[in-house]
Amino acid sequence: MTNDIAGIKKADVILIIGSDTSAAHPVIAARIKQAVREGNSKLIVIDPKRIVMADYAEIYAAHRPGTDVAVMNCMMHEILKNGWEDKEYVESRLEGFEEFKTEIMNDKYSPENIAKISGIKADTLRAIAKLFGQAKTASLFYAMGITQHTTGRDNVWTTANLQMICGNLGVEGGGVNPLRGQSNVQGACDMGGLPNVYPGYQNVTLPAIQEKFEKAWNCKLDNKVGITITEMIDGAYDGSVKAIYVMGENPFLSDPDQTHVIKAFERVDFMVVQDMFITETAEFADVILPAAAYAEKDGHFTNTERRVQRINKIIEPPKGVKNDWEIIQLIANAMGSDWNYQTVRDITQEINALTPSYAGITWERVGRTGLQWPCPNTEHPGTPYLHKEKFARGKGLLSAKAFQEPDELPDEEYPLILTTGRVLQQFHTGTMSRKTQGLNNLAGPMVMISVEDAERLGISNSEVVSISTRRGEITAPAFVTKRISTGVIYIPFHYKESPANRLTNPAIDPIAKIPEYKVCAAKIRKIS
Amino acid sequence: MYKQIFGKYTPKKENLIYILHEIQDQHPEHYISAEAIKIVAEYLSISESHIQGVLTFYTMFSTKPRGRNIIRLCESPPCFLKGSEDILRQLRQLLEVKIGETTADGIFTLELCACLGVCGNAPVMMINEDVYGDLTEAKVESIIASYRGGK
Amino acid sequence: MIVYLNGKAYEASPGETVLQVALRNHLYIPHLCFHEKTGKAAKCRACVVEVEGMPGLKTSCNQPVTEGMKVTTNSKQVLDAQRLVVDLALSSGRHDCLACEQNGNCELQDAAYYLGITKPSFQLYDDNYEIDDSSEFIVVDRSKCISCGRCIVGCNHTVVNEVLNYGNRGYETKIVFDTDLPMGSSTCVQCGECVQLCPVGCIIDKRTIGAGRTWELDKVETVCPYCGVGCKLEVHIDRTQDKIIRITGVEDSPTNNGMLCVKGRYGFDFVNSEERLTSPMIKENGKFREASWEEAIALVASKFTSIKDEFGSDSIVGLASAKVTNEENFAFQKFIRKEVGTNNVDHCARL
Amino acid sequence: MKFYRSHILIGIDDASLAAGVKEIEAILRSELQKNNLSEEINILETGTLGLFGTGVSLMVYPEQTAYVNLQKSDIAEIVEEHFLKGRPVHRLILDNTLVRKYDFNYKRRIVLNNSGVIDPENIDEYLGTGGYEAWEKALTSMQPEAVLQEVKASGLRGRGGAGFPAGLKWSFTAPIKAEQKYVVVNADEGEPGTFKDRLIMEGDPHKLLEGVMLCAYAIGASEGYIYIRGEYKLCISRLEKAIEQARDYGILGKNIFGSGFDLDIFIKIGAGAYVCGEETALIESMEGNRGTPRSKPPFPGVAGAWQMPTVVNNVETLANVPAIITNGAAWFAEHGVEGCTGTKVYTIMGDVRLPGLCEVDMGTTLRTIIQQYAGGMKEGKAFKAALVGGAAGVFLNDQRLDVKMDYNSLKEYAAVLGSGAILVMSHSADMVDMLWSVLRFFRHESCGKCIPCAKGTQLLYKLIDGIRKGKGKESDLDEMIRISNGMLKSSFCALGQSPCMPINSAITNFREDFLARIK
Repeated sequence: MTNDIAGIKKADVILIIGSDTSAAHPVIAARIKQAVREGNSKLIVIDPKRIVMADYAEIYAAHRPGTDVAVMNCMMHEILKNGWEDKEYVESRLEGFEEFKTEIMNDKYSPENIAKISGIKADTLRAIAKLFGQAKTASLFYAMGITQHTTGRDNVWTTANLQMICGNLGVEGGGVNPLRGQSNVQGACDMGGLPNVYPGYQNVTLPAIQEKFEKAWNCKLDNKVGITITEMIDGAYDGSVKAIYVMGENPFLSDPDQTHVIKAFERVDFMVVQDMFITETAEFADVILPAAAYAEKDGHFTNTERRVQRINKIIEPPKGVKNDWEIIQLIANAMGSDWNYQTVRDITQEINALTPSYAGITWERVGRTGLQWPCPNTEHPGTPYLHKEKFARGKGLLSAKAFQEPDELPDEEYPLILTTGRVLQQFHTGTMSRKTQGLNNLAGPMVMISVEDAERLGISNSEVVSISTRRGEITAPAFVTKRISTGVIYIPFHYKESPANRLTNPAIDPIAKIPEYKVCAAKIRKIS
Repeated sequence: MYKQIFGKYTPKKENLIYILHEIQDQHPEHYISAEAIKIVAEYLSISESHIQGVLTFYTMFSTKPRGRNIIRLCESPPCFLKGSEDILRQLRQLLEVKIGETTADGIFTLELCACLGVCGNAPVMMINEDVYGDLTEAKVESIIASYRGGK
Repeated sequence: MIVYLNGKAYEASPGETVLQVALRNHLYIPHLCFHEKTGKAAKCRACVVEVEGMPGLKTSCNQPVTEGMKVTTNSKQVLDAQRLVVDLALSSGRHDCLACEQNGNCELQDAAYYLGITKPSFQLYDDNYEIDDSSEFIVVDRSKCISCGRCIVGCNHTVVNEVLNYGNRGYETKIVFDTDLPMGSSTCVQCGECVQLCPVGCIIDKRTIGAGRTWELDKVETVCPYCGVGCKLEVHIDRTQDKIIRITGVEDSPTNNGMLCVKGRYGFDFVNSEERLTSPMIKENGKFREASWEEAIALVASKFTSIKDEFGSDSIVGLASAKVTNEENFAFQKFIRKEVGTNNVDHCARL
Repeated sequence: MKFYRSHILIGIDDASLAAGVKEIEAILRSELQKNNLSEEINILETGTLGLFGTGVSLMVYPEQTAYVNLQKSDIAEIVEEHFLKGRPVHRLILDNTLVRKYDFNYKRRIVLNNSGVIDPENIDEYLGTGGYEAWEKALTSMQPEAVLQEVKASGLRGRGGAGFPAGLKWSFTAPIKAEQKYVVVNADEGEPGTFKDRLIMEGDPHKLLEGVMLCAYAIGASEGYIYIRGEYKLCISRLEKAIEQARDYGILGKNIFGSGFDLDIFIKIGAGAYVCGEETALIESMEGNRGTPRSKPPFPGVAGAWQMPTVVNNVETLANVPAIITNGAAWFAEHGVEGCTGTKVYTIMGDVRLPGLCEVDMGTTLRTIIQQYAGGMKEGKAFKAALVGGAAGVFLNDQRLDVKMDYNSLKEYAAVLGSGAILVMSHSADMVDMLWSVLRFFRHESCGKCIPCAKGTQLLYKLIDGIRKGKGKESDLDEMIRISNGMLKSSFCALGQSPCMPINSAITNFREDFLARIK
């Protein structure tokens, strides 16, 4: 998030696009609902599902999955047409506006034309643009509904375009606010758990950076960008990847096209999984190393608003279990290295020393409420929202993105659009949440289908049906509801007994390498 | 029915009590059903529990089906002084119901209420929208008979 | 500014209430409905005090302080009025502390203790009561409800799920879910905000019933392991068994203000799960067997080394984790970059 | 204007409608027609005639003959005998001696001067009596401040029960700058035994509207709301008509009388809750919520309806305002007594010969009201007690008959004027039963918001019920006094504070009734 949670109430208008907020981020949802009910903010929800947040919205619109760029470009088309953009902001803080405007003002983005593409009525598109464009401050929230597309990067860029022309970046209550899906996904990114950057987003290809780390770690480092998770699976599949070391992840359920993943795991020479449980992925491992749970260790998580918060050891881990960092150190030293971390604090110190944005976030300073990065020194109070005076790169760059259809569209054989996501009561691949029986009682596998489609196919509520795509087939009970658009079905991906990712399309965004979980062609049939 | 009622009132919470009055008046069983609550909640963008709270706060509303005619006998001190207890006894006998119940034939529901503001004519009861004052046992009998006769 | 409580001067700032100043200075005034988050409702009336120059008694929870204000919290008149309120609350509920989950953590009990009420003077409650245990994680015992309204404010204004409200009125007032449905059939999402706000034993966690007395539990703060919002938790632990008993939200956390969701509050079984791995496992002939740490680490190190030597560093890949700490992720990518010698590190941020 | 030999006033109110007045009126018209008297005898529908317990009644002017308890079969006889032959039908006439005694006090009436005289559904009749002159005068020749000062100078106090000076209340709101201010009329008349506001609204709805207008002008409000209890169907329909007519005449709307002042008035209806008579609970109810009181401060004058500055006044209070503006504060202050100016409308019921209403000067004694305006005690009944001020009032015994009825004098006896309800009881009434009825009422009407009231009213009812059933102890009496006094100190709003007065007065003044049940 460019902005902070506390600032949500400062927005006059809040747009949620591609986030089932109350299911996946319930406490942020509560903040948004507070802002709406207290009369501070008006809410716009754009989502193919009539998510709970739509009940709080001034305007709700269901768009066809995968048409986000089209919808937002249309909003900007209307905003520019009516002069609702923040002219002073555009003038002083952005560049590339003229070119951008020429593209966006193209008639193909008119409400009438986009109505045909997105399925949202032209008048509704106009109303959304008006409400959003005329707001003094508007914030935008999204989650995987924006990113998990072959056009994920274009989608993200377009949200930034929208917020930039409206002057909503770098102001309290505004912002582009992606909601991070896991407790420390932000921290994993910040700490360089990415193939192209060291901790603090320091590029692996920059010589000065490479030198800094080589000096600190006393070794030679590679300056070539590594491969992403989807490429790793492909590499294992085609034999270029020989060994996989997995720490606390369950790609078996989280990666697209499960059949492909299974084959990849089977083909790899050596696989190590470090986890609390024998997960579905761990079943394929050659060695499993038992790791401690969050409650059994000290350290820090970084949340979606970039707030670094302390986690404390609450209970002793079971006998025989070690902290992840201890295990890593053991392996490193067994490979002949000389790691010598005595406590986790030693690592924190190293992070402070090597990560400029974390430099001031020392163990002592984090305290009970945490600190938000960037926090460049030990006097710095942290940063509630980014881009206040200027953008990281100086001027904000506008770059219009053309609408592109998703990789796989429905056809005669697979006439429905399948989209996936989360439910409130379960989490990710269920490694944690499914151990609590009560949560399983509340939410089991399902496929959400519209009343119209269910009637057409003769499917009744709770009836177990078969769902298939070009990748595979699963079964799940049908949940017949008015909350989903006709022609769209939705399956949560938490369940190994009905694994949605056996169905999803592994096509990825060419740059962000993110798979298109939110759109693929599917069909449903009765079993009996 | 809802369409016609909603047509008269903007979807603002302040119109809730009006809308509930109309729905209840138009319902043959003079009550607000759970289904009605759902529909009104959606129209006014308020929660069902808000409506439930309002509904059960005010005595004129009912969440249970009632008879075709609602008898509301005043039990406040002026009517009590003038013998409302005797009238109540007689109504219970005539109708063979307890307070809050509906007669087997569905014609009457017997309720008690607070002051109706017609105390000069105590004891008083209201049947639907009509007020009957200076009640005596004989008068009550003939009033009940007239409703039974199809009024 | 200076205000005087029972003749003693205290520093106070404008906007504060008498109750806030008193509590900040460890001067107890009985209160049942006030909560920092749900606000100054002035409903329970247990916090009445005398304010010089004002007629009658004033509720301290919504009485703003003024310069030089003189407040008495312990006169006979004040204590009598407080005692009547608390006595009435006790008399109208089934407050059997011995069997109550909230024993030792009950604001009604605190008030009664302070006022020296040993048993209720009257019996107003009906013996016919029903406990609503229809919900998966929460139990509602309305015979203990004191109508403070904190759960309702929390449900409607904090988490804004808009499920709870008052139904009926007067003595018959009770909390209702939606259209007075059993909690388990209502639209409640079991975030547990009401549990956290309930001052008595009316709305409680189902799974902790009988699991441990509040004074026997240690409390430690940490961060929720689920989504990326980073809600601060307070974990209540039974040290004798190293077991998590319950989880509550941290009220003064800027991320969640005490709010949690059903997973964060109730989904902690995995920590103490029987299925936890407690020994390294090595696969032999397609089957896992337990192994010592020494053996497992040696095997991993030698395999990585030999593959690196034979196929080059780039043939090894590592998946860091969105569920472990910054420090552990730092260590992991350092391992892949330094010891393996590749940038082939990623995690499931995109998935 | 056409000249009629006689005018027949027909009182249309809830009670007469219940007795079939409409049918009787139709018969009367056809009988007059039949006898070719339509051109000579005028029929006027009006509000209540002030005669209660008398079914359908007619008043014939100029001779002031009151026919009561009329049946359909009586009409032909009245028309033939009285109007054709000039011989009143004695068997149907209200006791003449009573009528003479039962002076309507028309000369000094302020709020009810038109009730029972004009057709409330016809704005022209109101205009004909000088109606809306005050409104025109204010808008065309007075600054808002001057209107406020006049009301302040008149000494008018709120007639809802508490007696707070109206002008003072307005002066809190008038200077506040806000995008919207409201006048709200408290017409949620729920105090048992009180129906004065109903009579004002049924009999002279335009007078209330004019009062709202003057208040709105004085404080700078552009919207007025009348919150009426849902049971008052006739009031609602008459006020709706009156508002419609006022809009049609340009008396309400935009730029009224070219003054640039805008005002509209709307009706809100309740659904059965006594507590909504409390002004903040009323506002909650108006907003579509449960009618529970709000924490004060902020007072409604600062943040009321929809959090905007709001003046809430009782019907009778506002109905006094037009006369104050027309005739001046000094004229108004000639009525009543020092500190309590003007008149007061009382509703008198119970064991009196003529239950009904009267409007008399503040400070008139209870004895005078009962003797002169209610026809005295019923035959064979002797005065035992009067419950003055409704359920939230005080049980007075015969020692207090000469108490002056005004806010200040009653205070000396720890009593209140309240809403002006007087329930007169003879020796057949038992104070245990009466207090039981009062406490049952409070238990039923407590909103449940605060502990002392919600639980306390239940406890008090249980105690009195025990005594009534012969299971009580003498110490219960002290307990009831202790608990109700505690509730007085700690309850959220006036409702929880109310049981204290009836309990204390009943137990103190009529202890023997209680002891008789306990023995």
